[in-house]
Amino acid sequence: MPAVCLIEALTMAMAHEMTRDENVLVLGEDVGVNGGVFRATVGLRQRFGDERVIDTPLDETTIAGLTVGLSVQGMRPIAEAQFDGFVYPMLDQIICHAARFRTRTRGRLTCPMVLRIPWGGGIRAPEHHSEANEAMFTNVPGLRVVMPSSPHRAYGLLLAAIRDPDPVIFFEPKRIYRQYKEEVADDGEALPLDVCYVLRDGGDLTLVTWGAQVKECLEAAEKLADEGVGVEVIDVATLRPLDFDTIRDSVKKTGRCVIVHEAPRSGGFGAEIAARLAEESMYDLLAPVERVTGWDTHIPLFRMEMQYLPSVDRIVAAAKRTLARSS
Amino acid sequence: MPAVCLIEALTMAMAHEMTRDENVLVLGEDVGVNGGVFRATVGLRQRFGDERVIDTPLDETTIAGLTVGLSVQGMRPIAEAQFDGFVYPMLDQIICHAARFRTRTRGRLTCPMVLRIPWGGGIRAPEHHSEANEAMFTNVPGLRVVMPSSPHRAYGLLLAAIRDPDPVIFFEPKRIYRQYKEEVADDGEALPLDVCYVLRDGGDLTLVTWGAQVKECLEAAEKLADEGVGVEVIDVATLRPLDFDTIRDSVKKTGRCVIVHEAPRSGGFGAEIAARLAEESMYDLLAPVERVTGWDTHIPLFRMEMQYLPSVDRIVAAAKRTLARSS
Amino acid sequence: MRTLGMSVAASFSIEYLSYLGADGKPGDEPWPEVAKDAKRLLELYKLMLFTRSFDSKAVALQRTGKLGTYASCLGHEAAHVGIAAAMHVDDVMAVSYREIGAMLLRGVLPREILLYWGGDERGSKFSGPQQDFPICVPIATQCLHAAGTALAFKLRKEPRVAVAFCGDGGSSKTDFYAALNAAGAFQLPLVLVVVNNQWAISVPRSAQTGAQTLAQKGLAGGLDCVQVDGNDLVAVFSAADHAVRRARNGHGGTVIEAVTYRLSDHTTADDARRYRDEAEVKAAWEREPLLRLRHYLQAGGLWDEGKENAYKDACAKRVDEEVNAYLDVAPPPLSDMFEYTYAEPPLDLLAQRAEVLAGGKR
Amino acid sequence: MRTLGMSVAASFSIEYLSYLGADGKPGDEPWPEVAKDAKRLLELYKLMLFTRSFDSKAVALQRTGKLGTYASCLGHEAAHVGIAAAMHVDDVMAVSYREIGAMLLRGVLPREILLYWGGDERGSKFSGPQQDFPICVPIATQCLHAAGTALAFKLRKEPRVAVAFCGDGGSSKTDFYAALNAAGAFQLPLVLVVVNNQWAISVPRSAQTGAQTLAQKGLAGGLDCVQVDGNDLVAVFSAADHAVRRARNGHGGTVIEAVTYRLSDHTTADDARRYRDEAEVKAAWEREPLLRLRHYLQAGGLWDEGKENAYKDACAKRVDEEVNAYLDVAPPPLSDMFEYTYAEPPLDLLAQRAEVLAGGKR
Ligand SMILES: Cc1ncc(C[n+]2csc(CCOP(=O)(O)OP(=O)(O)O)c2C)c(N)n1
Ligand SMILES: Cc1ncc(C[n+]2csc(CCOP(=O)(O)OP(=O)(O)O)c2C)c(N)n1
Ligand SMILES: [Mg+2]
Ligand SMILES: [Mg+2]
Repeated sequence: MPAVCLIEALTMAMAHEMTRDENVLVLGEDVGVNGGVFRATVGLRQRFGDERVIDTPLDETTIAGLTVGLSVQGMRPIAEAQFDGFVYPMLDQIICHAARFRTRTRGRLTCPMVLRIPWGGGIRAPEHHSEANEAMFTNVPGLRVVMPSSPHRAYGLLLAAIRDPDPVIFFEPKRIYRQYKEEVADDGEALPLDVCYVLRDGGDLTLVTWGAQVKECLEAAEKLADEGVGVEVIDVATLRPLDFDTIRDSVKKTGRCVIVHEAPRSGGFGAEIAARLAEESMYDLLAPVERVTGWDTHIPLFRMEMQYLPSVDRIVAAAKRTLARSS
Repeated sequence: MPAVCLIEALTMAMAHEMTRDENVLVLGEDVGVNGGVFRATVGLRQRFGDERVIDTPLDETTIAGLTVGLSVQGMRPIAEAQFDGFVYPMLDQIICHAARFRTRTRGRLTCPMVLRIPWGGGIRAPEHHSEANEAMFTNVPGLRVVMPSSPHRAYGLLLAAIRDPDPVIFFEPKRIYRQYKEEVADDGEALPLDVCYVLRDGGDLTLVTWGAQVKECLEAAEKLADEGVGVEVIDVATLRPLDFDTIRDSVKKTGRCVIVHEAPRSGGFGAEIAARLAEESMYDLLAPVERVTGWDTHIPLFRMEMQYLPSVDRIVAAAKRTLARSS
Repeated sequence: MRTLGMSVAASFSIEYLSYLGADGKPGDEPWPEVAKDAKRLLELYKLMLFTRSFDSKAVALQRTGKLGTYASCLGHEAAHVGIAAAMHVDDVMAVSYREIGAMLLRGVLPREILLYWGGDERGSKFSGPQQDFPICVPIATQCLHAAGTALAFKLRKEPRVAVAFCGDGGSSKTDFYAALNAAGAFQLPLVLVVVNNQWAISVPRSAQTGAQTLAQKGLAGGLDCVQVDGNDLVAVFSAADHAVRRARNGHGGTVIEAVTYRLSDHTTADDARRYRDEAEVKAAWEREPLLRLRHYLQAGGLWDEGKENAYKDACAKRVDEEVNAYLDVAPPPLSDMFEYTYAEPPLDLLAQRAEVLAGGKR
Repeated sequence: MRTLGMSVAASFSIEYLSYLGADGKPGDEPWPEVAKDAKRLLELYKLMLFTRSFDSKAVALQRTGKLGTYASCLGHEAAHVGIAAAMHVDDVMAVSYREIGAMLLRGVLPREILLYWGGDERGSKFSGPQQDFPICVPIATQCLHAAGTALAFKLRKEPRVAVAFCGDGGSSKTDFYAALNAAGAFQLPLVLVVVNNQWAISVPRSAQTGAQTLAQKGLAGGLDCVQVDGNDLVAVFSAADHAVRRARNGHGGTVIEAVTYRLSDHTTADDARRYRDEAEVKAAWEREPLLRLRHYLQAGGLWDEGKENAYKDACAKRVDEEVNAYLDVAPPPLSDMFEYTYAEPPLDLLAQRAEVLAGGKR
C-alpha cells in the first residue's frame, strides 16, 4: 500500500477512474504537460494522452461551459479551477445548468461532473489564491459539495464524486495537500457522499469543522485533553447534503458545540450547522453554540493571513468559554 | 405626497438622486427607452438623457465590469440585473473587485455602486426568472445586502444604497412590486442600512423574514392573532450587515422564533439568523427555532411554484408547532 | 524573417449570401447544389407555414391565460428551419427559446413546446433526438454547451456536429465569445448561428457592437464566417449545409449570421411599440421569409393558392389537436418537485418531500 | 439593394509593425514622427535597464524568502514601457501583474511593488497617478475596469484614455472579449494591449485560439487592430502613441498585440523546464528588447559601454535602496485588517475587531 499525501491520493483516484472508465477526462488550465500548478494531475497526460487530459484556453467560463456540454453528452469530466478565487466565472454554468439539467428535463439529460477547487488560505499565496468560498455553493440545490481532509478520504471521496450521477463541487484544502502521508490502498473503494466523520471521540464538547481546519481542531482537542476535557472532533467532509445525524448524536452526548471554519463568519456554512442545532438539538445543548471562523473581512494578503485564520488558541479559548458557560 | 407602489418608489429614489448628484447614472439591459422590463427606470431616459440612462450590450459580465470601472473613477453607477437568475456572471467582478477595492488599496480606490436585482418567485415567469439567491452575497465581506418590502422602505433604502460609499446589492421583491400603494414623500430622506424593522408587535412569537414573504408573515400573524397569539413580525431589510440586536430583543420578549424565506433552506440566509440565536439567545428560547423556506430544490417552473414558496398555512403551522413545543 | 516597417499579418473578408430575392425571384448566380432540390424546399416551406400557424396560436393562448410568457418566432422561420434542415438526426442542437421551427423539424412535438411555456418541466423531456438540448433561457450559455458537445464528438471521433443558435443580443454575451474561442482552439465541429433579428428586446443591433457584421466575430477565434439573408431559406440552408459538412469533415467551426427581423414583440410580456417604429416593422414585412418562397414554389408549379389554403387548414387543425393535448396534461404530482434534483434524493430532501406529501403542513 | 448571390459584406487586414531589427538596425521605412526623438528613446532605454535590474533582484528576494511569489517581467520591457510611454499622466492604466516597467514609468515606487508582492496591501496604495488601478490577479478582469474608466471619461467629456494590459492567455478570457465588445459598442477611448509572450504558464499561444493573430480579436468589436514586434520599443511606442491619440480624439478603441517572449519562468512558483524547450528560450534571447535598442543608441552616439556600466551600477544601487526601504516596512497594525472593508465598519465587525485587539482570544 503506498503512503501518499492528500494531493497524491487525488492523483491516484483520478488515475484509477480514468483507467476504469474511458469517459472520464480531466480539463483545466495547465493540467496537461505541467501536471497542474499544484501537481494534482501530474503524470496523467503521459498515461492517458492529450485527449483525456486537456489544457483549455484561459477562461473559467469556457471550462465550466465545456464541462457541462461534455457531461450532458455522456462524458465524465473532471474540471479543475486553478485556484478558489477564480471559480466565480464558473458559477453561472454550474448553478443555471449543471445543477439543473436533471430536474429541468425530468431526467432526460443529466450532468455528472466534478469541479475540483484547490481551496483556502495559509500558503503565502498571492491575492485571490486563498479564498474559503464554499458558501457560494451550499445553497444550490442539485449540487453536492465535498471537502476531504485526509489522504484516505481524499481518495475515497474523489472516486465517489467522479462516479456520482450528479455534479459535485470538490474542494481541496490546499494548505494540507502535503501535510502528511498515509497508506492508501488503490483499491477503487469509494466513500459515501453523505457522511460526516468522527475523527476523535470525546464526551465534553464537539468541534465541528471541515477542510484544513481539521488540523487545528485536532490539535486543540489534544491540548484540551491535557486539561482533562474530552473533545469529539467531526470532519463534516460532505457539506451538501449534510449528515446532520452524526453531529446531532455527538452533541446529544457532549451538550456543547463549537463550529470552526476558515470562511468569514456571517453567512458562512457554519451558520447552517448552528441553525440545525437550534432547530433539533436545543434541549441537548448545555451551552450556546460558538463559531470560530475567519473574520468578516476578505482574507488579508499573506503577511497577515495567519491572524485571520482560526488558530488553535482561538479554538481552545472558545471551547473553554463554552465549558465555563455550562458549568 | 404621492401614493406609490414599491417599484414606483424605486423610480422616485433614482430620479431624486440623479437630480441631486450628477455622477449618478443607471445602466443595464433595456433600462433606456424601454424603461426596464419591469418599468423601474421608466421616464428616466427622457429626464436625464441617454448618457445617464445607458442601455448596455447584452452581457452581465460587461455590466458588472463597466460598473466597477465607472465607480472606481468617481461615478455613482446603479446597475440593473434584469432578473435574479442572470446575476451569476456578475459575481466575479462583484466579489473579486467591487467588494475589495477599498481594502485592497487601503482606501485609495473605492467602489460605491448599487446592483439592483429583481428578486424571487411567484409571478408566473419563465425559467431562471424566480430565483431567491441572496445567499450568494451574504458571505461576501465588503458588500451590503439590502431588500426592501414596502414602498417607503424601498425609497429610503435605495437612496441610502446609492449614497453609500461601498457597494450595495439591492434585491427587489418583484412579486410585491405593485402589491399596494403607500404615500411616500419624495423628501430625499434615506433610511439606515443596518436596521431591521419590527412591522408588528407581539409577545408570543417572532416571525423573521425579508422581501416578498413579509406579506405572508403579516397574514399569518393576523390569523394567529385571531386565535389569540401575539406575533411580532420583523423585516430584516438589511441582511448584511445584520441588525441582530433587534431580533435578539424580540426573541428575548417572545421566546419563540420562526424564520421564513423563499430560498432553499440548507445554506440559506435564514441559517445565519438561527445561528445567531443559537449563539446569543439560547437562554431566551422557550422552543427550538424553525425555518419555513423554499424546499431544497430549484424553484419549479410556474405551474408548481406556489407549492414551493412558503405559504401562510405553512407559516401558521410552524408557529403553532413552536408554541406547542414550549407549552 | 519579416522585413521591417509595416506589413500585413492577416487579412479577411466576410461573404454575404442571398439567392432568393424578396420578390421570390432567384438571381443570376447558380444555386448551390444542395438547394436545387425543389421538393425539399417545398417540404421546408410547409414546415415554415406550420410553424407560423403554431406560433400565432401560442400567442393567442397566452392572451387568454392558457400559456405563460411566450417568445414568438414570427419572421424567423427561414433562419430557424434552414439551419435545422442541414443537420443530421444524430447531430446535436442547442437552441435559445425562439427556434420553434427548428425544434419542430427535429421532432419535438408542439404540445411539448406548449407544455414548457405552460410552466411544466415535462415539456423539456421532449420527443426527437434525445441528446438535443432543451430551451435555454440564460442568453448564449447554450453556445458553450454546444462547444462541449462538439468537443465530446471530437474526442470520441464521432462524425457529428453541434449547432447552437443565439441572437444579435446573444452575440455580445461572453459565453458566445467563449464558445467561438474554444471552437477555434480545439477546431471543433461546431456551428454557431447568430439570428440577427435587429433587436434584443428594446436594444437595437447598433447598440450591441461596433462590428460591421456579427459574422466577423468568428474571426476572433479563427473560424469561418458568413453572413446570409436570414429571410432567404435557400441562403440559410446552403450556408448551414456548407458549415455542417465542413465541421463534419474535421475542418472546424463556422459562425453564420442570419440577418432577419423580429416581426413580433420580444415576448408576450413585451410591447415593442414603446421603443421601435411601426414603419420599420412594416418595411420588414416586405422582406419576410414565407411569401418569397411561396412565390418561388408557385412559379415552379409546385404550389398554388388552393394547396396553400388546404395546407393552412391542415395546420390549424393539427395545431388545435396539439393545443388540446397540451391542455389535457394534468399537473404533475407534487412529489415530482423532489424527484429530479438528484438521482438519489438525500435524506434531507426525502424528509421535506414527506412533509409536503403529508399535506404541506410545515 | 444588394445583388443576389455572393458578395463581400466586409473586409479587413491586420498590420504588423516593426522598425528596429533584432540586430539594432533600423529598416528602410521612415520611422513615425513620435519615435524619431532619440533622447526620448534613451530615457526609455534607461528605464528598461532599471526595470531589468529591479526584476532580477525581486526574483532573488523571493529565492531567499524575503518576497512572496513574484512574476518576472524579463523580456517584456519594451512591450510594457513602450505602451506606458505613450500615455498622459492623467490617463488611467490597468495592469495585470507583470507590467513592472509600465508601473515604474507611471511613478509607482519599486518599494511599493515589493510591498505588494511581499503580501502587504499597502503596496497598492501606491505613488503615481492616483486613479491608476492596482495589480490585478484575476486574468483580464482589469480590461473591463479600463472599459468602465473609458466610459466615465467619455460621459464626462474628458480627453483621457484608459489603457489595459493582458496576456496571450488573457486574450481568451471572456472579460477581454467583453471589454472589446463594450469599447466598440460605446466607441470608448480604450486601448487594449495584449502582451503575447507565447505562454500562459504552461499553455502555448497555439492552444489558446485558432486565430492567426491575437490582434484580430478586436475585429469582433469593430476596433482598430494592430500587431507589433513587442521587443521593438520603437514599434510598440509608435503603435501605442497612435492608438492613444486616436482614442483621445474620439475615434474609439484599439487592440495592440505586442509579440514578445517570456524569458523567465511564469512566476517564481513555476518551473518552465517542465513544459518548454530550452532551445526556444535560447532563440528568444536573440530577439530580446534591450540589446537591440542599446546597439541602436550606441550607433547613434548616444550611449556607450562606459555609460552602460555606470548606469547599471546606479540601477543596482537604487534597487538596493528600495529593497532596504521595503524590508524596513513594519507589519501593519492588526486593526488594519478591519479598517478598510467598509467606509464605516458595521457593529459586527467592530465587535470582531475588539476581540482581536483584546488578544485574539476568540
Ligand atoms: C443572461 C441573460 N440576461 C438577460 C436575459 C433577459 N433577456 C431575455 S431575451 C433578451 C434579449 C435577447 O436578444 P437576442 O439575443 O437578440 O435574441 P432575440 O430575443 O432577439 O431572439 C434578454 C435581455 C436573459 N434571458 N439571459
Ligand atoms: C481568472 C484566473 N484564472 C487563472 C489564473 C491563474 N493564472 C495566473 S497567470 C496565468 C496565465 C496567464 O497567462 P497570460 O495571460 O498569457 O499572461 P502572462 O502570465 O504570460 O503574462 C494563470 C492561468 C488567474 N490568475 N486568474
Ligand atoms: Mg435579437
Ligand atoms: Mg502569456
